[in-house]
Amino acid sequence: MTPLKPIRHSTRIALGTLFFILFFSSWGAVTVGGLVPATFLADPLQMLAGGWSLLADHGFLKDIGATVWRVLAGFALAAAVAVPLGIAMGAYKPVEAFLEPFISFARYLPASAFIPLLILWTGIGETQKILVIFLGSVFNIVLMVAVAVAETRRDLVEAAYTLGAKDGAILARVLIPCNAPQIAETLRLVLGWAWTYVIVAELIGASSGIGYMITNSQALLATDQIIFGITIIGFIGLVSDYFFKQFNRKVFRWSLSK
Amino acid sequence: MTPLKPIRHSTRIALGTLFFILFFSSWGAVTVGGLVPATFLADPLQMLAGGWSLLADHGFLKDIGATVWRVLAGFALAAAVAVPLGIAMGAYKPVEAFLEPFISFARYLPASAFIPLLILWTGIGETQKILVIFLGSVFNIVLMVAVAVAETRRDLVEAAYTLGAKDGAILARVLIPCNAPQIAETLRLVLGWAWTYVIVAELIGASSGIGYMITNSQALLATDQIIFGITIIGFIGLVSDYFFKQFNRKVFRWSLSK
Amino acid sequence: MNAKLILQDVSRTFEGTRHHAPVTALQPTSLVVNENDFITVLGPSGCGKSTMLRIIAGLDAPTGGRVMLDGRAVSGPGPDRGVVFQSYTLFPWLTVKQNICFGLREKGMLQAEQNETADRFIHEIGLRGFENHFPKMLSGGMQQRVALARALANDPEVLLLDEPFGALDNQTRVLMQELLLSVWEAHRKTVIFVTHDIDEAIFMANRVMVFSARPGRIKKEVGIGFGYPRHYTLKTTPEFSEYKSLLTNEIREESIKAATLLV
Amino acid sequence: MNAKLILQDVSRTFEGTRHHAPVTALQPTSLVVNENDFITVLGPSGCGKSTMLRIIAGLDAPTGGRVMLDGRAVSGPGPDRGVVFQSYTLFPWLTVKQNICFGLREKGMLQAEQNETADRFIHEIGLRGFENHFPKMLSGGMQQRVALARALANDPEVLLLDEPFGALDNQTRVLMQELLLSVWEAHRKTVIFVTHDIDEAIFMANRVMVFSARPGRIKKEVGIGFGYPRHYTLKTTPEFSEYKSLLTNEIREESIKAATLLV
Amino acid sequence: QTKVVIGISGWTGFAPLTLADKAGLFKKNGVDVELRSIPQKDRHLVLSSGAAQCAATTVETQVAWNANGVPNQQFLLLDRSHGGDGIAARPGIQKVADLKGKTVAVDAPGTASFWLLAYILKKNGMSMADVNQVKLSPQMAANAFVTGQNDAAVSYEPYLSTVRASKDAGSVLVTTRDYPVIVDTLGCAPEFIEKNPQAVKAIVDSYFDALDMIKAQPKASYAIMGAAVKQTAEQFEESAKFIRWPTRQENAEFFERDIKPFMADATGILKENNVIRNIPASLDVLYTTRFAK
Ligand SMILES: Nc1ncnc2c1ncn2[C@@H]1O[C@H](COP(=O)(O)OP(=O)(O)OP(=O)(O)O)[C@@H](O)[C@H]1O
Ligand SMILES: Nc1ncnc2c1ncn2[C@@H]1O[C@H](COP(=O)(O)OP(=O)(O)OP(=O)(O)O)[C@@H](O)[C@H]1O
Ligand SMILES: [Mg+2]
Ligand SMILES: [Mg+2]
Repeated sequence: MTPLKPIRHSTRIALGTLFFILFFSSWGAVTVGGLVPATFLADPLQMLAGGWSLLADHGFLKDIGATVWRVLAGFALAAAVAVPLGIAMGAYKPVEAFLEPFISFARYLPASAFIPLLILWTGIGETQKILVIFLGSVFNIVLMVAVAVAETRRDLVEAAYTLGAKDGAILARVLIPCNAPQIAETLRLVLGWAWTYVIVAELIGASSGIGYMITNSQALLATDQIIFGITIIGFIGLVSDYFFKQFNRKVFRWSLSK
Repeated sequence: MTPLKPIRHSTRIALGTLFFILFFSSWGAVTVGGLVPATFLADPLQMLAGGWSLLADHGFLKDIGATVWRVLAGFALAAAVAVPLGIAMGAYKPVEAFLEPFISFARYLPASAFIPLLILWTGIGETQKILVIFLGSVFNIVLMVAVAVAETRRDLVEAAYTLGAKDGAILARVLIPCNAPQIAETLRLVLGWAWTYVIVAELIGASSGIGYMITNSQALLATDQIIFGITIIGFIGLVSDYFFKQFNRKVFRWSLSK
Repeated sequence: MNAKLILQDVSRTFEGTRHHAPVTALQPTSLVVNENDFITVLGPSGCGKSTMLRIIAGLDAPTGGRVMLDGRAVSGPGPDRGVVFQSYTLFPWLTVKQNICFGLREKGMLQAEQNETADRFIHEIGLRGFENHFPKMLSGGMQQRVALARALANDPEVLLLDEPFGALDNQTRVLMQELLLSVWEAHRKTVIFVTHDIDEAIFMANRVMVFSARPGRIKKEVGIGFGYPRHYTLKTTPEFSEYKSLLTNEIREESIKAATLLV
Repeated sequence: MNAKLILQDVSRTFEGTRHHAPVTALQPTSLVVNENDFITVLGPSGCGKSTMLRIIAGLDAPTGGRVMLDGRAVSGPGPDRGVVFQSYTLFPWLTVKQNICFGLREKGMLQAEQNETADRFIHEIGLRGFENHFPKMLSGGMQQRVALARALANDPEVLLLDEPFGALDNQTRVLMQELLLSVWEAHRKTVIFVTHDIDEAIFMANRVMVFSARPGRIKKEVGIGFGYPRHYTLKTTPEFSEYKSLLTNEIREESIKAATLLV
Repeated sequence: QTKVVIGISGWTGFAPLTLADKAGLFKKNGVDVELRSIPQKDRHLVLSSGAAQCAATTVETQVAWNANGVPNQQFLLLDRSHGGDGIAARPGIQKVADLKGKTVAVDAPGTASFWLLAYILKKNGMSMADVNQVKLSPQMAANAFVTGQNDAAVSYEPYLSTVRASKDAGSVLVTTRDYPVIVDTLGCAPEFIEKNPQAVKAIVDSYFDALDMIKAQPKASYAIMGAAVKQTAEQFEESAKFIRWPTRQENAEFFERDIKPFMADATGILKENNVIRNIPASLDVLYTTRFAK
């Protein structure tokens, strides 16, 4: 094969489909034949049946709704706090000097380890779950936004000054619009991670949500439902990412390459 | 304040220190005074005392060692699988077409939700914990490496061809060395995330590790020990990141800006 | 002839860092720029041309001496000195028209008046029909035309251009020179124009300043005796060749000096 | 005079995509390049000069016609045609010396011989003492000198240069032209050199090819009557001005045509 | 109506509370109860946060919570485990002493499983340090054991029955039939009891109403209680065999006579195992006899 040589679109699709066919047929081969017992790994049809029963009989849609709501609420809260803070840090060096060492450190604190403390502080209601997402996202957003703003092209800033802009206008008319696409990309990336935190938050003390369902299925050794739950989270993550990307493309057309 | 205006190094340090002074003194103020009871939030001195007792009396160093080992093992495994796969995907479009749709999807599967399945499949030994780190890291590394390789400067590849390089040499003498710094950066980034997965892995079925200690401390409502554990993870993350960064700087001197 | 802009012993030394010794970019330099002057500045790479221009623009502060504009000392950037940079500095998130209006809005001009002014300049630089294009959709030459219009729309006292055509191909560059000259003749601004191109320096200027290699200073001034307007065929006249031969020798000497300085 | 390289009705049309109609970059073009020719190619932006060069290099395939080198049809890139690109294409992870050895190692040359060859070329381009520098540590002009050495070290039949000095400042460019000419005189390679700069085209070539605006084809060939070696003062002679005036008019016409084609 | 949140788990012994809730008995007695399922190891955190006012758990856990700064005053005996909790072990392990040096899956300190293991080891002259602990919740411990992991597992019904069902994996070594030390009580925050004695009384009454209902309509009651833990009435009845729900009489006796010495015994073992840092000054504040009459 020649490195970097493009292939036709149809070959692409065929190969991608082939993977899934191979994947499902080998999964089916080891499970349906009974090579691997169902308590270890459900077969694909079982998974679909289990998923259907979850949706039809156990109100799984409500769980999905609860999970989505938690992620969006926690993420929106994190964005609302982190974006202005990140812009302030990126634009004003004293603010950066003040906060940066702490936030660089705080970013490595695992949100999941905060769960006991969060339960102590806020109970096991929605607040606790939302705060797990919040803690897992906020520091990363602050730092990434701050880096983007701090690296704004100096020549654009200087051009604005020579056109008569004052300090306030530099912030509002240059730094913010210039970095808006990158801030939106940062948010998209972090939203992708948030889907993985929510499960941890729901493993404890939840009475709804996909993570709650997974914990329940675990008790029953229902590998079909566990796999279905994981798959659903994957799909939601993929879909939300897709729409976020489309949104960014629409809104920030000017920043795309020709 | 003037946007983007640099400040002196000494001011930087002073402001950064000021934050920590304010942080600890307000933490102390609310806790030592008894405004917030110790069961909610230990005071800073308690935290240090609790940490000391963990280290001195409860063999916490062994826990730290266990956690570090798990992260490094899971991460090394992920890197060993993902880097060659990512390079193959980036360089050869048919490989990319075959694997990309699945891996893009798999990346959104939350590693923590796999814990019940992993326990079923591999038990609750080290393998399970290492696999949580592995699953949390491997797909991201593959994709990021593949993107880096696929975006190799075409003019360098063409230059190599005009110098007589054949397809194999393009891979070995251009694509790999050219992207080595970015691959190393990807690994550094993903290692940073791995520190946050390990705690989740240790919440269940562990008999050592920082996450295990945090669960144990919970019964005692020992917020001092919980906070100490979280802080230690943060520090280890920070320190490992620092050394990784230094390593990359040393090895890839050619890629730094002048 | 009125003195518009005066440089009195302006010098600039960049502080050393841990890895680098201090760099003197500009030796004390004095210059009197008259109203309507079109001054071009020629010199080898790294000789301090951009540094001087940035000090005049107020984007950098001199370590010695001062810059006077219309008798007042310059203390920072302002709309009275329009700048066109070598790098493309249109705001990528604004359309052509919005870019031209940027400074007008800062002045507090009414929207209607802004539009009218912008339209006038868009017409002048021949970009009718591109009002609502984003910079990414324009070629390099078109972007620099808009940058020129944006600077001129602010009606500055002095126009400072730092190799504005440096990144354009030769043919586009020649067309842009003619455009700039025609605009200059219409508005009669005072212009300081930095370039590497000897042909360009002669073709545009009434006075050419030649810089010495680093640390820079004005080594020679050459008055150009051609009147305006100028036609491109001027470049192949013997008089032009004479200026060129003179400046080529001056510059060559400095370039070789600079090349040996380079690491 | 032996025909080294022959282009027979070479043409190139880029397939259309969803958003773009097909683009004819090169109309059927024929050209015979003799041994030791130094051909420069002049033309407005987008007229297909790079496309033609890439086809000769084997980096792109023609949609019609064929390229013959020493009687054999060209089917892909190879070490018999050295290329220097406008963009800096030194391998940033290799030192100057390692870059020059890249092709030699591909040939299977012994390490000692590689070193010796590399040292010879490093000397020739005047970069003694920079053997172990990484490209990032070099100026643009120095990088292009190394790129030239890297191409020459492979001892190619033909040297293809696509605006190699386009990103350099004017003075450095002039020095590089003289360097290239001296190297060419020493090695007597066959050279095809694409440029935007009319002075450069005349100063270097024994034959200048002028391309028409897109879709490109060779519109005019001008033989340059100066002998080699040439001295830089040649550029200010009346004969030079005459060539320049002729080519300026040719190019200007095409440039204006091209500018109206541009969006 | 007073609103009160009670933290419980799916443990069969707590099922009458579920029944009282589903059958509207709380409402009838004038108290608005919300039952929330919270893992035992996290339940005190929730109490401490104020998100729940009351919690059901084992007596020694009540002691640990109080000693660790989460006051909870017990007033109602819920159930005694009668073989409902136990330790499953591999075929080679014949007696408790054989556990020495083995790997045992057990829940975190502050849970009934941990307590049971600590207690049994102590009574057999060993301590927790003599086994390798692997932290798993009772259900996961049982599942892991069945799939061949660990040498022993501390669990409870219905998960213990999964072990009984798979004979190859091992058998149940000891249960609370041998060591009847798993006793569940319900408690509330002292201030809550102080301010809302009516509500507490209503909870107690509802609980006994539920026991009466089980006696009167066993099938219907088992169905309701089973549904809450995704079991059929039959399955539930099966697991209910391993526990005892006390009468009003037994309840009164427990609080008058048994609870204090039991707690005193527990404090020692808890302290030895670092589940509590200090022995409570007085055990009297840990319970009240005024409702168990
Ligand atoms: N911010 C800075 N810090 C340190 N040194 C600087 C800085 N800016 C410029 N210099 C140095 O000052 C000297 C003059 O730079 P300047 O950009 O003015 O040269 P120039 O004449 O514009 O060159 P060119 O033709 O390449 O644009 C150079 O040696 C440069 O390295
Ligand atoms: N890969 C491609 N796909 C589609 N169109 C292309 C491609 N490469 C070049 N073109 C088009 O072919 C035409 C000729 O391009 P080419 O790069 O050969 O021009 P050029 O003469 O080298 O221009 P310049 O002087 O700007 O380098 C241009 O219109 C260009 O847009
Ligand atoms: Mg400059
Ligand atoms: Mg080209």
